[in-house]
Amino acid sequence: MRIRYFAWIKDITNKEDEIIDINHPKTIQELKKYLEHLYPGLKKHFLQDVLRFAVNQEYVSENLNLKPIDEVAIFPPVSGG
Amino acid sequence: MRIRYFAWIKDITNKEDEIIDINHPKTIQELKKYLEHLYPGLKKHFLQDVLRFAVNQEYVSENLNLKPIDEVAIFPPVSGG
Amino acid sequence: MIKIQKKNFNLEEEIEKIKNKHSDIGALTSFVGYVRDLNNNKDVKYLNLEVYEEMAFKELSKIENNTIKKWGLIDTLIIHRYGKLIVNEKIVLVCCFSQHRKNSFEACEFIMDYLKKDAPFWKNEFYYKDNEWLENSSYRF
Amino acid sequence: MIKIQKKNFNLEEEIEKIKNKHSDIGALTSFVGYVRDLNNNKDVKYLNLEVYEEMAFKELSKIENNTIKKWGLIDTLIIHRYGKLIVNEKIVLVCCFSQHRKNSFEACEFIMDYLKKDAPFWKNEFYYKDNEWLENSSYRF
Repeated sequence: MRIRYFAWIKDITNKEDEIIDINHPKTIQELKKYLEHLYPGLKKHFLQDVLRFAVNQEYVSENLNLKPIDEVAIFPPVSGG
Repeated sequence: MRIRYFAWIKDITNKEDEIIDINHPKTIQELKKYLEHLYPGLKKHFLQDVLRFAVNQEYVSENLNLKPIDEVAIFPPVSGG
Repeated sequence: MIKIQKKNFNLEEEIEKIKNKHSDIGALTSFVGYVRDLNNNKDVKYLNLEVYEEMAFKELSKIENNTIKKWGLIDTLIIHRYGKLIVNEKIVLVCCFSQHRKNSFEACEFIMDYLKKDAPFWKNEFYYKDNEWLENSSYRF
Repeated sequence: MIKIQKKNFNLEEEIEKIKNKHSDIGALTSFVGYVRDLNNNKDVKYLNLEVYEEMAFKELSKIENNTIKKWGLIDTLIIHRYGKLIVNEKIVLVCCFSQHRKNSFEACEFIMDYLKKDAPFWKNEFYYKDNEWLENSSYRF
């Protein structure tokens, strides 16, 4: 599973993307737990519920089942236009 | 007093403008009476109340007093834009 | 700024001329009106657009000033053409420059509504066999 | 049509490319967003605009299709730039082509609202001393 980070999320993860391929998380909720552990700086933002998640370039709810081939993106509120 | 005609009003008056300088009408109401006489084809349009009047390039009500130096314009509903 | 002219205009050039005066502009809403190929279910060849020029300037200035004041715009541009205009040609451009988008949208629609209602222009639309003077519907007022 | 690009664009050229395909267009409402010199009460030097490009295409296509359907538009054009954008540069262009003006105004504002809310672009605004990631306010939703 490929995870992509955008905007200031990258400043916390220190990377733009990464591959998680063993025991991949089955839901966004599980993914958040996993990433909180890897990047403690993300925790407060998850708690504030400000971040948005996309799976295969579509916004998703947290209950969606994740598959190993999915591309998951995590990013802050957008500011285009 | 200069009277100007626009759009299909010109097809009725057969002119774009004219000067009325003796015993000039004192109000739009009097001007309409005067022009009805000169151009019988205008009468039904005056009766239908579809035409618009401007004095010195401003829309006016019929009660305004007209002065000899005024420019009066008569035209149908506009269709710009 | 108001321009009443026969000749065509270039959107990029006209807009940049105004935009270059102000660095605080964040939003521009603009409207362009074109000559359509079909109107009243008839094939249009061209328009002959008549204007009462002195009055059009006065009316558009009034509309422009009211709009700038009402929506706190930074600048506006209105270009209206007259004369013979063939299908696909631009007729009118209205631009509302502001800091934020909501104002510019509302202001641009407001100018177009009043321009359509009050600005002394008349379209004589020529079809293949005949012609017709148009009237703007005023259902929005 | 959707374009996501680094380079600047010419309004006249981009609009004419679409307009030339359709002779039934009577109305075009367009919106242009610019980099302002002042934001959050700070002097802006430039933006660094980041995009999640594959998703931006999908999101903008969805918004475009919904809008065309909802307002019966003839065509649309969305151009969004990314990368380093200096004060006064264009950021975004949204064009809604239709037969009549009311539809094109509403549709253009609708696209901008959804673009601002959902399209995955992020502005990193650089001032003279520091920088800040912006967030679009969502008060309209």
